Amino acid sequence: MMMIRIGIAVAVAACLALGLAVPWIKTTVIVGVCYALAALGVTVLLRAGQISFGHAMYAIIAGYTVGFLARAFPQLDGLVLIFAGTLSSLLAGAVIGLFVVRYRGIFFGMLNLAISMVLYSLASKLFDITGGSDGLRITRPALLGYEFERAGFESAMLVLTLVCALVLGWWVQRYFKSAAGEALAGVKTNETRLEYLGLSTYRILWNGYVLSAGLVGLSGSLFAVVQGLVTPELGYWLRSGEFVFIAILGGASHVLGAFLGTFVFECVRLVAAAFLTGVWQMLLGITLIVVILTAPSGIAGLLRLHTIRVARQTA
Amino acid sequence: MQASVVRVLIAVTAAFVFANCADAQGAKPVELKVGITTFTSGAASVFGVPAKAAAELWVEDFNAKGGLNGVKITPVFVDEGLGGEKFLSEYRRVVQDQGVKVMLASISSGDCNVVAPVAEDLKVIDIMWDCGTEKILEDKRYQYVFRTTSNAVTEMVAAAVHLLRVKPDFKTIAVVNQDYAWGRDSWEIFRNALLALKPDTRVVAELFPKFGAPDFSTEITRLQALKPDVIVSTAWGGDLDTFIRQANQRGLTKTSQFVLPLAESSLERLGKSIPDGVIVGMRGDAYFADPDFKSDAKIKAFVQKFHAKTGAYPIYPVSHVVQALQAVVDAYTVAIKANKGQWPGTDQVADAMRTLEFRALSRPIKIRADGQALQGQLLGVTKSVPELPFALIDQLTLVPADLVTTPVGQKSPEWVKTLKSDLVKSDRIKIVGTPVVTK
Amino acid sequence: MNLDLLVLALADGLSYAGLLFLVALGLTLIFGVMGILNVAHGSLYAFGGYTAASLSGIAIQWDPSTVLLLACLPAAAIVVGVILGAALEIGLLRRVQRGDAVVPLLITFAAFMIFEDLQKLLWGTSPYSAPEVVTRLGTIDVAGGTFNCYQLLLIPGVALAAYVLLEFFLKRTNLGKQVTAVTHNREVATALGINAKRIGLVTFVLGAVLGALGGALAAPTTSLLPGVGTDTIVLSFAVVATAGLGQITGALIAALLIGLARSVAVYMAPELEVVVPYLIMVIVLLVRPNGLFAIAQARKI
Amino acid sequence: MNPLVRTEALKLAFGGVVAADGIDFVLHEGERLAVIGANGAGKTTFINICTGFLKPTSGKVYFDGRDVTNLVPREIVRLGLGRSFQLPQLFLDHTVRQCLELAAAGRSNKLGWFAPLSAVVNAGEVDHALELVGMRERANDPASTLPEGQRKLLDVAMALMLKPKLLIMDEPTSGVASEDKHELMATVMRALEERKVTSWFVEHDVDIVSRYATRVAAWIAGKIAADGPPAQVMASPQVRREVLGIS
Repeated sequence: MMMIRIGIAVAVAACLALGLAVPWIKTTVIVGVCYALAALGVTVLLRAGQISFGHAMYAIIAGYTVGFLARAFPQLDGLVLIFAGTLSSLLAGAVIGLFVVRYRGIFFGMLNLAISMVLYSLASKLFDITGGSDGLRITRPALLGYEFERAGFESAMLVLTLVCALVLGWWVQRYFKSAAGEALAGVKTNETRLEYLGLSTYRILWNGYVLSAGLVGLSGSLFAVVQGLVTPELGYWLRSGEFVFIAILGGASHVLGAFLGTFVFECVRLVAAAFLTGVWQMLLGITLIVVILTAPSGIAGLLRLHTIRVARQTA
Repeated sequence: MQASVVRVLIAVTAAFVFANCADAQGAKPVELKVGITTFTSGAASVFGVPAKAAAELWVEDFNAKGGLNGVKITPVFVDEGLGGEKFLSEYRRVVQDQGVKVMLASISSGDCNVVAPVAEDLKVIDIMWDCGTEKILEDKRYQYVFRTTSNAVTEMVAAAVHLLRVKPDFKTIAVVNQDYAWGRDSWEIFRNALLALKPDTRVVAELFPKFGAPDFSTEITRLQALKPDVIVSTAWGGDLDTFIRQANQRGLTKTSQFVLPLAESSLERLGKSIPDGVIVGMRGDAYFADPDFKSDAKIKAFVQKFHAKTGAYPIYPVSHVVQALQAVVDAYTVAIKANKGQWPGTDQVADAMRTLEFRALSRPIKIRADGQALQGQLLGVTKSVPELPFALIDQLTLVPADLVTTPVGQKSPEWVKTLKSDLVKSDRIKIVGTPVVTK
Repeated sequence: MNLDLLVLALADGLSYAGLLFLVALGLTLIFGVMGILNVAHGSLYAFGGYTAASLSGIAIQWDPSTVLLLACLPAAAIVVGVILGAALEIGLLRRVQRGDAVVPLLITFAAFMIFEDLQKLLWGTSPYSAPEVVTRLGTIDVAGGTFNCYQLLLIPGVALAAYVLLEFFLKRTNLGKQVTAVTHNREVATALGINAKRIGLVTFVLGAVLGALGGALAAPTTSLLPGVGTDTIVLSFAVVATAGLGQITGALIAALLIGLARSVAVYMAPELEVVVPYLIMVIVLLVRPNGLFAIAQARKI
Repeated sequence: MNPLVRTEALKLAFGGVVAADGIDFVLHEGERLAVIGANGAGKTTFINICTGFLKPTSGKVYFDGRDVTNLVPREIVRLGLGRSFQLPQLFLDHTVRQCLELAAAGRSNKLGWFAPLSAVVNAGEVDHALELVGMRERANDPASTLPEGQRKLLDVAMALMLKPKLLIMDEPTSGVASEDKHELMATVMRALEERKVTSWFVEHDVDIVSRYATRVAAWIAGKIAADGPPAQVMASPQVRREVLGIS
């Protein structure tokens, strides 16, 4: 456990240091952490054995909420926008969850995909409301009342994003180990037993679904505010696919999986962008296949950040 | 755990906080890095890939001739196809990490929108080398943002004017545009201009099939039922190819007059799939077979080299990127002169840009105080010739930019509505040279 | 909307539905037999289209007959389907355990990413097309509109023929009956001496050829661009899910439903055109969780 | 004695097969019912109906005096029913201890989001259950590593964590080596005794039935053919012929 804590401390410090030292990396780090938060949302469902190919919809729901609010009330604080965006995705997750949680496996994944495609299509099509494919611009809001220049704003957002990631990562890991979280993992292995323990698999999974929607939503809100822009692309199914990709790559046995997965994902992408332009998708595809065939429990599994081992140590 | 994290954070943050270096001025650099954002993937790579080839060709040529006072230009390409946030971080990386002083960005209006405020913050010269949206420079005065080509207003008003010159007595019109910002905005301008110039025009259908639509059958059927006199489309790339091909196959091009202001970029791919007599144009006034420059050695050589390198004739994005590069070196030359031979700082180059007059692959272009260039528009009709496997543009007409561009300080939506019908009869709008083929 | 317009809308929808059905047919066949949802199916569509365009481009230099030009299309589909289908099945899908539906889903997603870039490496990013054959087949007038014979007659014809042939294959031929047996119960079929591995390969290749055929038939009327596969897979999944996974006749009806609804939407509510297929799917699944034509299966404990 | 389970004219038919054919049945508190019958006679189907997993075509089911015909399993479980399965239903990714902890958490039906699972359940209670089924040593092993016999025991132990009034066990000794069967049943029965739980188990082994049951019901083709004290039912010629296969 100590190792993990030191590792986290070093990683957060490195993100912060790198971001503050090399200005162009700042947004890259923020965007990376946003990806990790969204992948964490997908990881929650992965623990229940479910894969959603449409979760990016919560990023655009949150993103457009931020966009609309910022347009209607330009004086709103950035933190209020982020909070409102996340809240909207939680609400949407609660409603959509009522329907999709009835499904499992391919249908669960694809029904999410279909709903996300409806939202994506509407966001691109309703030009007069959403600005079409160019999306909505969000002018730089104040943070806690402070009006920042670009550099200061980005530094503040970097700190905010890292704090969000730390707090949520810590809390979601607690959730994984809590009664609700362990029951969620039970959805993957044995729904019948859960029912015969007097528990509602529907409610357990719905809870997990709302949480995952909220995480992706927070990621989308942060993303929209830091980029100053929200486009339909944010909710395209390939984006959802990337979240799934990271979640699988990282593994679901520990919260850190999502963050490590994002790190590797971004590295592959950077390497591909620098040396193998035009084939980065291919590289990602090959990585995914290698991971599935050789390390099905992902990086977290390889590092043995495992439920049982941790349990054994603490027992 | 929290305590240890916080301690490390504070220590490292403190260690890394430092001030930014000021923009150096005076010393001649080893090289001038010019960032060029272009689509090398995605649908718009039909523009991006030829433009990139052209930029490489032009820079190679320029460096071979000694560069800018001995300073060679190094192009740094960024793929717009990466999409939103990746594109923006790449843009910032090349500016903040690789020390690029001038950015040529970009093809997509959406990308131009995103990077303009960033460029202003980063104090880097941002040249909108291809995107057409007039809103950026009208909504806000920028110090470092310029456009070296015509904008959407110039292009659309010119197209409307030209349509009225070629076919003055039509009644009904329909539009089929791609469903994204360009498709919507360009139609908005075209329609308002047309209604101002010819108020009795009736718009019978406004169709916006999705961007990248694989099939236009339904739209074509609907147009067949409506039988509009004129069908206009500002679509481009694969979408335009598909639309024209299907419309031609189903005889729609025979019953309605097509107006395709961007079709120059599709002609070579379309081959014989586009009939004669379609009104086509390009964004700008640079056409590889322009009779005015038949004997211009520089342009001729470029066209030949480009054809040898890519196997295709230059299309308008090619001239756009060359224009932007030419503007950069001319602005630097002016600024160096003004700086008494010393290498200029970014602000001095920006000042030079603001009043620049330059010439690339066509007629002279002038940059206005708001950073917008005035470039005339060429339009004509398709005509197939035996010498080439694709259609040429015949009866080229040049519409001067100042006639059809919103004046500095005015907003286009209002200005377009004030257009008067006598604009169409202006004697400054002229047919260029003699018709391409004389037989 | 008057009757004439409705006829026109139906005529448009028919051709669209035909292509949609061919792709969906391959997808649903593979799912029915192997329990795999092939995300790379869209790439097969794209490869089929590009190959057909290239092949037609080569053929056209010899000034071939219309029949030969037409033959380029299925030929391209067979080449692509056999090579890529077999490579996917033997190279990847056999290596993962069966039973879990999610792992093959991810594997084919990875394959899809690889194919996307491979396609760009092979054909670049310029639009490809093969329009000659459409021009050769001429036009036909229906209810005041002019249609291509190719789109109005040939594509729906081929789609219908594919449906009839597939039904015949599955119900009347020996190999087809084995495929059906594996669909119903893999264990029992294996116990009866059917080589389920071979059947899997046959099915996958057949499904891949159908997907590629969809692309090949689209090549003469559309412009192929990077990304065509992406939209195709999502759309054909919508058809398959609406029908019920593994339902062949259901897919035919669902493709018609979605194709016609889409073209009617272009007339009535163009804003909804793109959303219509997904809306239909979501609504159907909300009412009938396993699709319109699926047969519910009891859970065992 | 209080009737714990009661069914009225319970009928279930799928397709042409009648799996439960108008069954009137009462189970009283304190009874230890053994159900015998050939495969496909309807034993498990009857359990599935009584526990809400299957809905009957017609008829009524009462549990502890309440009509539960239209309730789902978890609602009936919450009324005081526990069930173990022929194929043990465990959380294979969890440890033995976690399985029991989840069961204990299930009883309270309050799934916290923050406190660790082990902290919200009574550790002594879990320890006791582990002790009872003799799996102290294996508490932190994944359930997937257990041999079949221990899986069966864990399955039963999880059901018992709910502190049910009635425990239904579907073939608790199937798949267990015959020399271990008695030990397993002894362990289970000890636990049931200790907690005063009424039990109902499906069993094929005549020895076990005679030794542990206070009542036997013999199932034949969707009907209860004989019901009464073990000696009496086992002596019935029809049961001997059609269920036990002794002529």
